[in-house]
Amino acid sequence: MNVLSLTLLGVLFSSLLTGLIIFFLKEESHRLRTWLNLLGAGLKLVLVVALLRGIYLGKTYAWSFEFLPGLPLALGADANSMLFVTLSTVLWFWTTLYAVGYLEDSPHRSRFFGFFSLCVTATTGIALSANLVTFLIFYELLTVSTYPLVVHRGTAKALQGGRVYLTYTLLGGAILLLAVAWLYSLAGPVPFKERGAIEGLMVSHRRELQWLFLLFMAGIGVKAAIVPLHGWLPRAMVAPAPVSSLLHAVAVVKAGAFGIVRIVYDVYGAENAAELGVLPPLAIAASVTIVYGSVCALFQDELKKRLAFSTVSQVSYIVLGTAILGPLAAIGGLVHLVHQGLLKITLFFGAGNYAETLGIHRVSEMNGVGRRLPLTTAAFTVAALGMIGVPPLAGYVSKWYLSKGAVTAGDHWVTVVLAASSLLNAAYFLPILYRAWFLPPPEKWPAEHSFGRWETHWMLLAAPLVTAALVIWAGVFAESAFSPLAWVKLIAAREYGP
Amino acid sequence: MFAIGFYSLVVQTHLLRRIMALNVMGSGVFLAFLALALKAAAPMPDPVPHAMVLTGIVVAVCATGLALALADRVQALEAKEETPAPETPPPGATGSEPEDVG
Amino acid sequence: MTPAWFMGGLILGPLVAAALAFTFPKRGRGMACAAAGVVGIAVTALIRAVLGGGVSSHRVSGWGAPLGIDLRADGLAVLLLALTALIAVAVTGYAAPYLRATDSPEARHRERYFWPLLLFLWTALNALFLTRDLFNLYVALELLGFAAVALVALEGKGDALRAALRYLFVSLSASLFYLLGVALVYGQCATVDLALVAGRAQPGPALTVALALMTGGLIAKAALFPLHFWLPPAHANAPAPVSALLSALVVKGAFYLLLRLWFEALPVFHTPAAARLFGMLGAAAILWGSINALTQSRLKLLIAYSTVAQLGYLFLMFSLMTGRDGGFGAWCGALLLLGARACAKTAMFLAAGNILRAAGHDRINDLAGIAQVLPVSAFALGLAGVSLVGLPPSGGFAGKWLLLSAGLREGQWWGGAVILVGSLLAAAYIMRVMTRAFTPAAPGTAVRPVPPIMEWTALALALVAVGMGLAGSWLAELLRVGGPWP
Amino acid sequence: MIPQLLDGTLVLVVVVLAWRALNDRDLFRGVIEFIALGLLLAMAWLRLRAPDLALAEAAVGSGLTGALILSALVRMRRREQAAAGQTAGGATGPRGEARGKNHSRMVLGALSLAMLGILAWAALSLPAKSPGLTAEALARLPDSGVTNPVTAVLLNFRAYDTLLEIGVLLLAIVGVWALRRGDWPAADLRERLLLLSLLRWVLPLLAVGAGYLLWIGASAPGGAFQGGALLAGALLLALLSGLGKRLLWRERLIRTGLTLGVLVFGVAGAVALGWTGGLLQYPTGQAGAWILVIEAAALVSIGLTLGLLYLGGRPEEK
Repeated sequence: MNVLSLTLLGVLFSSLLTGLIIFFLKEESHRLRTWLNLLGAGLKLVLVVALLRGIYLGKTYAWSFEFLPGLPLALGADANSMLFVTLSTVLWFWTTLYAVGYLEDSPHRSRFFGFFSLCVTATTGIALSANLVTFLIFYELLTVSTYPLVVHRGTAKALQGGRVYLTYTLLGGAILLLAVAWLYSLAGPVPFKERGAIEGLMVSHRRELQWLFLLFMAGIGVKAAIVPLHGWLPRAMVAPAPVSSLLHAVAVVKAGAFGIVRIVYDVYGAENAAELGVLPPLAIAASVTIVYGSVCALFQDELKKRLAFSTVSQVSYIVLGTAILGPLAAIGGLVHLVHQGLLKITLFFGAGNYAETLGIHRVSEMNGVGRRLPLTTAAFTVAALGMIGVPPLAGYVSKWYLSKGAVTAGDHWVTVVLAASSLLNAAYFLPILYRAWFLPPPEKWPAEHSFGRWETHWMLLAAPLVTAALVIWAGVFAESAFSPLAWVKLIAAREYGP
Repeated sequence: MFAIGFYSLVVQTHLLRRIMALNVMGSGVFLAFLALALKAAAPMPDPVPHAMVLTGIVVAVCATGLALALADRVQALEAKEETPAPETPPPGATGSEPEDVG
Repeated sequence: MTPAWFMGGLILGPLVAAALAFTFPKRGRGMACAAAGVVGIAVTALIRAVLGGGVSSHRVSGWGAPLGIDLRADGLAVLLLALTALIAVAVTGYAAPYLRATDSPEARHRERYFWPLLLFLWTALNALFLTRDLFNLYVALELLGFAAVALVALEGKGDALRAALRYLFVSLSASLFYLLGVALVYGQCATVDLALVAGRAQPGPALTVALALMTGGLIAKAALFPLHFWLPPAHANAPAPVSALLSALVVKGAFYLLLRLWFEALPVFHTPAAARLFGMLGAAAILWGSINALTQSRLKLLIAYSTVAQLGYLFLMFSLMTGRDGGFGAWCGALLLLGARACAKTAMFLAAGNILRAAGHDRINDLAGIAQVLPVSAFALGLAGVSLVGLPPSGGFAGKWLLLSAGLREGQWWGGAVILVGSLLAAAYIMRVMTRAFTPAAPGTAVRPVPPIMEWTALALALVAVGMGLAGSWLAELLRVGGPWP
Repeated sequence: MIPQLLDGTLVLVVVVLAWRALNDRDLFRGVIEFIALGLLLAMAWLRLRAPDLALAEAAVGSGLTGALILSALVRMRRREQAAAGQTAGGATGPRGEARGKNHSRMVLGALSLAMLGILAWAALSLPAKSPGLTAEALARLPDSGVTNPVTAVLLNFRAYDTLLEIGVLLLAIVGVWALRRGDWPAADLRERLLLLSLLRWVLPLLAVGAGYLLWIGASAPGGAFQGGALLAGALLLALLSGLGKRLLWRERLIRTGLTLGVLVFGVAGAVALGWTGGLLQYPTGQAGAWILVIEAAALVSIGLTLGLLYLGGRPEEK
């Protein structure tokens, strides 16, 4: 056990241990819990930065442990993992801050933050998994640790939402388990490797591999909310706002999308997958999801529900990018993994602020919120415009690479899908912005709280502002050396390079 | 005998009969052991099955004792359930008075 | 100190403690603690001996088979001994406050007799796991059965008594079936030692019938579908710590014996047809038990039916033991599953006992608010559920994984499908309970306090069940010692 | 010729009696037939050259078991009558067997017959002559400390079985005590002087007899179990006459007596472990003495246990 693998484990344990300690804290020890939370999040951030630096300097990080005979639990840090782990760590830090402010005075906070930490542990684990079995383990752990968060409020609606969530994800998990076990029986534990790890089976087990791909997509597609497996996501938005952020931007949906990326690039290998002919169906499913999600979003009055359907649609951009052969589309898909996270978390923070400060839950109640909560609404606006794909914001970068990639690959119909989706995005976001800024506010807000100096609690305000700033940075400085795009280009070059 | 015992065990409903049936089954098994012991060619029957049967007999009587005690409790309970709230405990049912617990 | 000392301690420790606990009824708990100490040391030492020096055997009275009786501690035996010790210790810790719930004559009576019976049960299990002699196993089985029945009856209520009587009838007739089988084996092989029988066995009518008789008896004791009918009432009506012991250990004792019979004494009979029969019964048990668990209205009955289902997984292993690695994967999987489920089941029954104590009932539909009153118990229930469903990193997952991959490797798709469906059904019934438990309580629900140790014991076992997955490799290494493969 | 004829008749009578005992319409007669069956079985054991077992069967299998069942029957009958008297309708009589049950009876009967056939098939396939373990047992007999091979098996070769078995005995009494309070005699028969004086003679005789059986068990049929059964008989007499009342009121004493067998056996096992390094492995040359001590303790426990099993429950507890 050397320093390198310790760093790797440290990334996991920084949140695992804090989570476990928090479980046993008394409900009243608010200050201690907050400090522990932030300490864990901060420590994780520091460790991830160290990890990034190490990889930049050419070090390899790996740790493994024989979990069962012939079945190693392996962690590692490759370019793909770093993309996801950095995203989730950064966003987690701000989500934690936001959650502390959001949940002030609500009951069962120790339970909440305990599971919150476990949830991010699982996400980091997914990111750092070096083989398929480890991925599966953390993937299921994520399911288990998010369920209590979804039902946290304990209302009948929350319980119902939680039940739907668990039904979908456990079914998906079972399918994934079957797929992993099947592949294991053919090829062992399947370490993640650029360009795939199943080269040897391509000829002998062609048919099996095709079936397996279907199983993998069905299993992981639940979390990635690919239509028709998306049903849980809109219902799970009954959870508190920080949880929604977590579900939509940091952890669950992202884990699904990341899983698909892993399967296509590092288990099958993009070229092998294309050779098996499994990518076009995936691209079609993703396109259907993109359009369907957007159309549904159009008809939601409840703000969080509209955002949820928007997620259904947006996450499939990542899947789409993965399903189209060629480096450009890959770049578009992967970079959207980061961009969608930044955008969506900002939107959910904004929605949470509206609900918490003014008691607004519906789009139709949002008239004039821009005057009451100008900073929040500004952040919300940036994110919404980014989603639509207005240059030079983050969403624009993703969409540009995607359509370029599609054209290069010869899939011209994809550009139509993208254009339609952008139009639909505009159709469901712009009215909100219009209401917020240009319509007069009502006499009285549904349930207004006052937080003194700022328009709302400072923790609730800081998080969306920072993430909105990141949205602008990721778009404007996309071509700089330290942007998500630069990193993604590196990954694509390895996958498709000579 | 094993077969008779088993048949009676599953057919009979009375608890005592079932307990006796178990004993008869047991005797059948012991008989088998002893018949085996006779097959030894040596000057005397094989002592090992004999010892086993002795053990078996003792275990059987223990089982009978336990089963009877349990059957008695169950029967007392059923008698009580069929008798709507007796004001005075029925004579002879000393083993199962309300104060007799456990 | 030789392994003989440890084996002696494992048997004589609880036996003498049981006798003393009966002689001095007020010292019952002390005796149990003393026995726990002796057994704890002996088991630890025995594990070390087995890991260090391989299988250790001992000839009781110095004669050795076939005339005498041999004891043998291999990986499988010490694993189960350790599991028994763990659960018995937990139950001891739990039972002390449980039995002193009220200061009534009933409670005092129960406390007087619980301890000796518990210690007898423990003796019987230890004896069962160590001995290599088929007839000695019969005596150990009877010891086990009597103790279990008496413990069920200790509850003293009508349902419990009736269930205990039914259990006793099943147990006794099953023992007689087994004993008749032993007689036939002796007649054919002139020995009742497992290893010697294996050497002298030739397929023929006598041994076939013998094995059928013994298997029939043991299946009834292990409550494999369709001979499971006695289990749910007995387990659901017994006092909580007793239910835990029965569900976690007693039925597993019979299963252990089946393993010894089929894989060590008479492996010649482990034909594909027999394997398939067991597999089918196992699969039926999984589905039947799970579906029944789903429809129960009482928590303890639900857990009991879930035990029926879990036993099915163990028997599924019989049909998967044909692999290239000699079935080691499936073997490990089933035993890991056994261990994890035993801990999970104990945790669940103990948590159910807490709920029963606090709320005065265990109707699933009226569990609202339990998570607020008994957060630790609810948490234990949830964690145990995680292991039961087989979500990672629990021991349940590790076991399920091994079974599943063994099934897929052998091309036994239906086995894999049943395992998956079974775990989804398990998820469904666990979710049903958890959803109720997390519903906020209606105002004005009165609850009785539960001593913290009762809650934490349940949680500790649930944590062991979950954590067992991480020790999978170590356990596999242990299981490899003296197992029935090259 | 005549012995074969006798054996044949015995087998026939045993089978018929077994059927009658379990299926007689009158339960009481069934129990009596059951006891008779036990006695006949004892004879059968004698014919099978198992005198140790014949003794045990007559005393334990037939006598004690019969007494147990009979007293349970009487108790249940009385309770049924009491209940019937109270409900004034006799609703508690034996429930009429439904017609539909005949069907399942047939199936089960066929099943049992099939089982019989299979068992017979298996039994016939066994080797006609099997050496068993006689040769081994006899070869080791000189080292076992006793000359009766059955006792040697019980207390030396397979002493571990017997240890557990004594455990079963104790467990049985614990279980029964846990279940119910016994019908401990309250009546004092001191008035009946004649009976009393008779008992004063008989009881010591029985106790001596038990001791004798134990002693002789080393070399001839007999031993702790047979002796224990005799002791149990003595105890029962004492209890029923009220003589044993004072003795039995001392609960601690009874409990100690009941556990004596397990304790001495267990401690002996442990001491042997320390002495020779083997569980229950007696030091060379001293086996006879060890066995005698263990058997003596077991005798007390067996006698007490069997006797108290008859009472079917625990005494008054403080």
